[in-house]
Amino acid sequence: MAQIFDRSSNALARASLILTGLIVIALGVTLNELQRSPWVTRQGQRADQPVPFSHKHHVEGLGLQCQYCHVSVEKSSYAGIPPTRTCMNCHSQIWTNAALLEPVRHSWATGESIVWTRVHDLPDFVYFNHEIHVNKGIGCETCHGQVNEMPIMYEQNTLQMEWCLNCHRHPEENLRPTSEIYNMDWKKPSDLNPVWCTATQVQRGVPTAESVSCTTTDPGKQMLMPAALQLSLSNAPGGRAVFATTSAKFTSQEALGGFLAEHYHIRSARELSSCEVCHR
Amino acid sequence: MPVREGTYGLLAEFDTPSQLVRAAKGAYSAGYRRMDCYTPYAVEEAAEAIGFHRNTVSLVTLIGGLLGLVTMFSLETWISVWAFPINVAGRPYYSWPAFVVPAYEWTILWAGLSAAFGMLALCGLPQLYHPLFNAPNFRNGATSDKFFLCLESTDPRFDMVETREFLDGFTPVSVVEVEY
Amino acid sequence: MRDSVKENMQNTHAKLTLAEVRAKLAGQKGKKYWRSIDELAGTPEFEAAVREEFPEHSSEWIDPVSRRGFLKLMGASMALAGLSGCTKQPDEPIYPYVKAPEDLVLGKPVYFATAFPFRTGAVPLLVKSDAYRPIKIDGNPDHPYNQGGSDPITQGTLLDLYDPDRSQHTYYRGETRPWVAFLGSFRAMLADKKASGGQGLYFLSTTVTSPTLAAQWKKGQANYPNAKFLQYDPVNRDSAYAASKAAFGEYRDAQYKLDTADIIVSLDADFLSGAAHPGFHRLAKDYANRRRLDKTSTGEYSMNRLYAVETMTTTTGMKAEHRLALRANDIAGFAATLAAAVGAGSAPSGYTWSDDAQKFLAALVKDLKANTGKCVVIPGEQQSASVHLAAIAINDALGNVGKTVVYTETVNPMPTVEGDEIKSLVADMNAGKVDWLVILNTNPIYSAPADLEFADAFNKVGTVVHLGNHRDETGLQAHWHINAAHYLESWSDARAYDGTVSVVQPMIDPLYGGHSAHEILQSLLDNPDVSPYEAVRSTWGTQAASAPGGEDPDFGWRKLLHDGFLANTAFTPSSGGGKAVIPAPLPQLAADALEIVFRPDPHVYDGRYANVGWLQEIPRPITNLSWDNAAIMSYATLDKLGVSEHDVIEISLNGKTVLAPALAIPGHADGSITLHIGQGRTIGRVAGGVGFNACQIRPSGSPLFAAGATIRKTGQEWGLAIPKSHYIDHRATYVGGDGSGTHSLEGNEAIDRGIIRYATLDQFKQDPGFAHEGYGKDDPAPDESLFPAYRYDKNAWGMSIDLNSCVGCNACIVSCYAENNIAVVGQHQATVGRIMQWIRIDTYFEGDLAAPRAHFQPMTCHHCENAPCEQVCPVGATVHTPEGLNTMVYNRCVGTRYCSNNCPYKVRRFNFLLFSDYDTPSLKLMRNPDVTVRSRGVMEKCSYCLQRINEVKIEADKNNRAIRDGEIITACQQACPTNAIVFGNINDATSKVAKLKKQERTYGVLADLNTRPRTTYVAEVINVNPALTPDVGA
Amino acid sequence: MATKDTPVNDPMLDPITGEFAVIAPGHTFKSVTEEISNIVLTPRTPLGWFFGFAIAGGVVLMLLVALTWLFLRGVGIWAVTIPVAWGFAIINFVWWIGIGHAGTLISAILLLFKQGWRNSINRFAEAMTIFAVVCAGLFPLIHTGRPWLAYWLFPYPNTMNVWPQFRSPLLWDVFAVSTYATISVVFWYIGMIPDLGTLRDRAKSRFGQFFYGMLAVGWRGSVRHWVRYEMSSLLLAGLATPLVLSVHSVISFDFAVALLPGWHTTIFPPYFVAGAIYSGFAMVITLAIPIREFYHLEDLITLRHVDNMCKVMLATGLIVAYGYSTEVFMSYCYSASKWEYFMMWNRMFGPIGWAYWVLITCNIALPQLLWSRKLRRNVPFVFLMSLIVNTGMWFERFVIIVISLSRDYLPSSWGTYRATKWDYMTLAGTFGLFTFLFFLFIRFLPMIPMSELRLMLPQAKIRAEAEPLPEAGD
Repeated sequence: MAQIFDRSSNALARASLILTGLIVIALGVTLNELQRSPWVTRQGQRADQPVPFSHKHHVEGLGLQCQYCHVSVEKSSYAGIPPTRTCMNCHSQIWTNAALLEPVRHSWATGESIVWTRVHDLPDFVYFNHEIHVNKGIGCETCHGQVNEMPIMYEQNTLQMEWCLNCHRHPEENLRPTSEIYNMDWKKPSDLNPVWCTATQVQRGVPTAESVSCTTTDPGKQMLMPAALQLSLSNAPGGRAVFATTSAKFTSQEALGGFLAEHYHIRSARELSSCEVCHR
Repeated sequence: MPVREGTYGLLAEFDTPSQLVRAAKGAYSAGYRRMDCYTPYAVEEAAEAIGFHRNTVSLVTLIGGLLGLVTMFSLETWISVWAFPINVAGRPYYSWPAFVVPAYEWTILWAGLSAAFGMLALCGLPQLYHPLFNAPNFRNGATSDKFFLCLESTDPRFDMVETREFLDGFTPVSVVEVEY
Repeated sequence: MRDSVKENMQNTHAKLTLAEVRAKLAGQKGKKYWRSIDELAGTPEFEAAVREEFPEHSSEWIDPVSRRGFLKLMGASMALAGLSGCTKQPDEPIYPYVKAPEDLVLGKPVYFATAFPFRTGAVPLLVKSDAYRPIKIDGNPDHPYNQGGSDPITQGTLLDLYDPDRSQHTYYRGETRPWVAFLGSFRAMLADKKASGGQGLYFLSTTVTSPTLAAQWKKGQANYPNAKFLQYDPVNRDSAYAASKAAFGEYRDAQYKLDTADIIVSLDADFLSGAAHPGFHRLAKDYANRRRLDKTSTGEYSMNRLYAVETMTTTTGMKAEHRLALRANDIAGFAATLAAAVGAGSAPSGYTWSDDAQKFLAALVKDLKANTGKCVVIPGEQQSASVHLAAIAINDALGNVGKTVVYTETVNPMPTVEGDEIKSLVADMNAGKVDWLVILNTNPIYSAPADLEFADAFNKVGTVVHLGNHRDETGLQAHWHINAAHYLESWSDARAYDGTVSVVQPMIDPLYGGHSAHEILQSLLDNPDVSPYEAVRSTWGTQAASAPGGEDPDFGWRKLLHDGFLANTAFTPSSGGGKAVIPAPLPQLAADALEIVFRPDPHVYDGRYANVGWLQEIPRPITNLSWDNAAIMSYATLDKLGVSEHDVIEISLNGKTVLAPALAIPGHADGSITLHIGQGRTIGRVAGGVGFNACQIRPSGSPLFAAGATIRKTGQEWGLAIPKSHYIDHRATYVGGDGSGTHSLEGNEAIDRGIIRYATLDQFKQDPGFAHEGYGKDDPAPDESLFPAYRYDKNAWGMSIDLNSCVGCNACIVSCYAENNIAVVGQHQATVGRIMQWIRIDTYFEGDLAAPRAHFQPMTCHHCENAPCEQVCPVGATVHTPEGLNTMVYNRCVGTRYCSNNCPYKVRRFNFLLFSDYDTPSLKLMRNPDVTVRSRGVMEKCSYCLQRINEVKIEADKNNRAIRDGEIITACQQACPTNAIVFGNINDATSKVAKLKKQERTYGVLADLNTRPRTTYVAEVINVNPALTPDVGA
Repeated sequence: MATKDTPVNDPMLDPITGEFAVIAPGHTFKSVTEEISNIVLTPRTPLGWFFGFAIAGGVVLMLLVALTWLFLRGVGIWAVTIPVAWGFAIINFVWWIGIGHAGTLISAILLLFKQGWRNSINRFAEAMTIFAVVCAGLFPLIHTGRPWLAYWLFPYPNTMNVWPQFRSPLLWDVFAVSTYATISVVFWYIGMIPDLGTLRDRAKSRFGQFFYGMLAVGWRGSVRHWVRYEMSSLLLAGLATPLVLSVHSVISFDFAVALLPGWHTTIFPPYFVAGAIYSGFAMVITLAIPIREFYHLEDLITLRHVDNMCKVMLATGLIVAYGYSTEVFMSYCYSASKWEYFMMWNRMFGPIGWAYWVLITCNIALPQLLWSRKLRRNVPFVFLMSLIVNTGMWFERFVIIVISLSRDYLPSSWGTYRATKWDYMTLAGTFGLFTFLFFLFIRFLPMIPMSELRLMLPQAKIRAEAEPLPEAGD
């Protein structure tokens, strides 16, 4: 009776056992990475658009306001994609013959939509609402990244549920004064970049933006009151409101976020991470 | 393992377990230590005869079981209390009575896997190649109806001639030399 | 997928094989061919033939679900490979506007006021529009008539708008033609006939509701004096009009004022079940307002009492404190007897009344006499003119006129007795007098009484033009078919029950470029190109402009469009009037005679909404029948005829026959069979092949009810879809009855289990806490648990449903379908029990089923604080929110259905197959964008209209304020004509819902299971006449 | 004790106890080894095997058709509906899992109790367990609405940050059944290693040697290995015992934890376990009797085994009967709950009440015949009885699941249940799958553990003095 297996088979058998284990682990790790990879999330991918529209050029170069195009961002769940007319407001005057803009002119002439490819595409069962985020101190840049630095639009963040939850569980980490919502270059406060905020007395029924005013220049050194605060002073019915005369200085996001969360009446993390907030 | 040359040991074949046990006892008392018996079913007496008592399978199983218990219970608690606490049916986040069941199952799962794979590992299996299989008669009977005693050459008392004579004293069916 | 029962039924139609189909079509060439294949394709015979050729679940292969199935299998197998979490979404395109409308904010709905011009009177509406697509219809809360209430049909007209089967073109002999081609031909004909004054030109219209249309015709007739304009609908107000003409010498409408009526008597008037009864919204609201147990200034409960005498069991009869089931034929006799008893006219001879009827009559007379001026008698729309005359006389005798009833000019501008008009039309057609017949929005081939043989007469007309929403039975036969614009697409006007003028304004451009009757009639005028908008504006513009307002000359008109109605245009009651002489009623029917009663279907009405899936599928009140219609009768009649439920019987009446499945319902009058008109359509993906056409045996002489029917069993069975429990248990003694007669096991169990709790007014006065006394009726205390109760500190949403107010009309259900994108599952699936409704109205029949008392209980997800469903979901797809909502996260659901098993209320619905239609383009437009469309394999249920809560919450959060009470209105609450449903924050002690929940009558269904439901019910209290039934109540 | 109807001179009978022998006398190590291993190693497959295998394969194809249609269309092709949202799938699941329990019981609990007679039947009883668990495990997967997402029931890190919900008995099921399947396979395989060594050493073909050699992982029968092996087996048996008790308890929690009348009861765990063993033993008999006849294994699976298994069935059947009577007592006499009262009334006399009486007849009434020793040793009768008990146990789950669901708390939502052809095809298909796997098993793996049978032979006894036994070794 001879050996069935060669001498080497012992080593082979053990090695393959170990290898199997490693492969299983590697597969798990790969899948785990894959589900968060840009291949799945399209993070950073530049979609093929009919017109190579540059946010960098229009925002940074020309200084257009976000709301010039995305008109309903403050008043609707949907920020709005500009109609062709918005493009033509300028491009009937300038770059009227640019080849790149042919789709825009075609749309204007025929009345057919310019068919863009959605860059920030949430699943249909997710109900994201721009209006409440913008009104409660989440800046455009927090989610969309520094759009003013994007020649072609791409998705800065994964937009996956874990990413959403991350902020919904710790909203204070990303809150900023509502006056800075459209500021693409907003930096979280630090010792070098402090933020001063003044809160009016807690008033119910006053829009969030009017109950707190913030500035990045030291109000002590400045005679003028911040514009927003003046606004709320003059708007206060019957002079009922009494204001704090001193403003608080914030040198960390933690402190500012906590202050804003309190004054903007940000709901608790438990409320914000409840399923019905996004799914209906 | 390094490939070795030469003789692995001497293999005595017996027809009955009783003969094997007698031979094994004899060899043990003669001072042989590096030896083993090969039987087609579990002959506990033979193991005792060659002085094998220590058995760590139970310990491995216990450790495995406890690990399973702790792993699952802490996973459940972490998930329900910290990772994503949700009000489910008005029950507390830390619903420990419910957590008992999966934790219990994992205790058994991990303990069982430890018992099985621990046993194999302690036995050094898989070992598809073994010198004993070189013996011409080993595979004819070791797993069906014959009983073998192998005195290994690495034993300090081992001597090809003396040991063969020693084994012949137990009236085996045969004594063969096993090569690596 | 239809079961063998269905196939059996199909076999009762003449069988066809595909070979025969080919043979039928062979030899027909050209234009005839199209018509035949079209005709054939929708018929049950054709379906049966297809099934014959592909016997094994043929429909499974044909229906669109399966075609997608293979793609789905590919998806599923990829998913099973373990990567579905990682599969990528496809690229999604964005189509922005080229020029955005200025007032449009995408993502924010806009609301427009309009009105639904239904033939019983306009229903004022407020339509929710998303990006200019109407997506939800509700009553106009500012309108004095309905104050926000609506009804199933009104709600269902939304789906009617987006019905994919709507006619999309103008056809001439089956070929599409441009509209102008028709207009050219029509105007050429008009020019021809100008000389003869329109001799031979006939219009047959549905009942005209538009004053503008009437005005257009009036002017048109001046141009064409010999042209005729006739109206016909199978369900009409002939009796009421005939009676008012007899009594007042002119057509009058009666308006009932139930807010001041203590005693209400319904003589077969089903004024609580839907818009089929004129003034339903107002009557139901006024009726319910007097049942909230409010106290009068003297400290008495100001509760009304309802008596009903009826044939077919209706919600009105079931809400009545006292009800008498009589054959339709005998109700006139009863009315005359009643009239005699209160001193109006003399009692008819030859009538003998049962003991029960005599007792009922005596008590009723006594009650009426004690409440003169505070009572009212309402005659049924589908009762004879003699009943209407009796009602006029009784109300007159009891001094009710001017108090609880007033007579006004008619709501519809061209009142007429339609039954006579169709007869005269057919006579003219047969006589060859009709040259051009223009049919406006009616479907006489389907709906004309059988003995008129309308289809034969039809062939004798030179040219037939059909204007219709669908290319229906008539549209297919007509030479010209013009696709009509839906009322949500066109300009028109109408008057509500109280006479208030509403303008119907378009919510959306006609989807298929449809046209309205206004455009056709305008051709008769001197200025034929005036648009409907201008026509309507010319009717009301002057009156509107007189409204006080800014200097802007358009202000009044704009205000009219904004408000949806013209204020102060309600009718003023006409004073005086004639004297009603009650004619001798028909002789009482012999005991063994069998009577057939024709009634409109409670949901699809006369068939015009038969292709509205929602209305077909939602179980009708009382019968619980979904899809189909049936020969409805009492248990005694069923036994007497020797048939069982679901048996197909052949009903013969005056030589005409129809096949109908038998169905018994509690409380139906013996010796009488009710057939609902409106089913048995041959066209439409929804309506086609559903039920039978009762008009096939409807006699033109007595279209309301007719005696002398004979019944033959066919031996076939038809699986009627009755999604709700319908076991009728004869073990009466065991289940708690008194051992006599037939009892409903469900009804007895519901009372026994404390699911229904009620008391009489007297019992309530003695024991206001009756709802909490007895076994299992005391709710566990919040902390009666091993675990600490979860605390809800902020908002806590809850609902209270007043069972006293609920009339079981189903408006809430249709509203919920529209709001929440609920799928229609079809007849077979409904039969199996997979209907998807999130809110249902449970109906329990208590007592002897020959004369039961019914209890309606709207049932939705109770949002239990200790929700049994949540605990058992393995993936956490249904969980609680911090505000106490039991949310269902569809995209997390894997579909174990365990939650449904563990739901004691069984309010969860599962997508067993792919029920949602993802393909039909028009239905996509209709969907509520704020609610996920659920796919196959996912559980769903009532969410308390979470999308509405979130919308309000975001608005409130933006403004840093608390949510106001009444700011969140659920869809069911919004539709409810009687305000039975109240939703709000139960943590806010001042909210309406919190106050209701504090009432002693409030109880939670199955609350003793410690589910802690957020939905509670206000127990019913009925105001019985002690002389009649002294021993009812909890 | 010898009775009149058992001939005293039967060599299978122990002259002292009157019991049947576990192994017929005259067997040696070699004969046992040969008889069992030759079934596997023979190059000539019996024609009957092919016949049976082909039939089973055909039924598996039918199952595949049913499953394909199911995945295409959804669970709506079954009769499940609201309110009866669980139907055949869960009934079959519970039934199959229950069947599996006897295998584990035989191999584990009887091992702990040192019941030597178990050795002849434990291998294929364990195989039966595994195949039953395979059939059972199929159902929870396919009964979900979206089976492609069934992996969500496992806690794994994901981009949704969402985890399973551990309060749900269904999740407990996931862990119980997956553990049960794993441990059963491991136990089965570990138990088979020495026999695989035998097959390796006796196989003539190169492929056979290689195939069994790989599976035997180099087993060479070292007594050191044997000691560890025995300890490992004992530990696995010790673990499998609480496992098998817990698995059906956990499955019973699916019902017991719910608040449905007829489900919500504390008696379920013990009675489910007893019922599982009951049906499992019935299935072992259903399998053992044909195999014994076909392969002429009467020497190794003797009437003693049949008799003992009948006794176990009788005992567990009585426990089950006790369970049923307790349910009746609790609901009718003790609960004072209208729900319970109605549930039991409806179970017995409701529209589907016939199913309850089928269950009572099959599970309680007829098995009482097993009190007769004569009938216990009547092989065709016992075979028939095993089929009856399995039918009864299937109906037990039908009664619990379907009847309870069909009429629960709210009378308005009562419904009924009418199985579709797809339901029947899936049920029948799993019979095919089970048989298919079993045919493969008996052809390619040793169905009776040789190493354990050897231990039971008289020759295995160690004698103080080595004196050659007369028959030994030939």
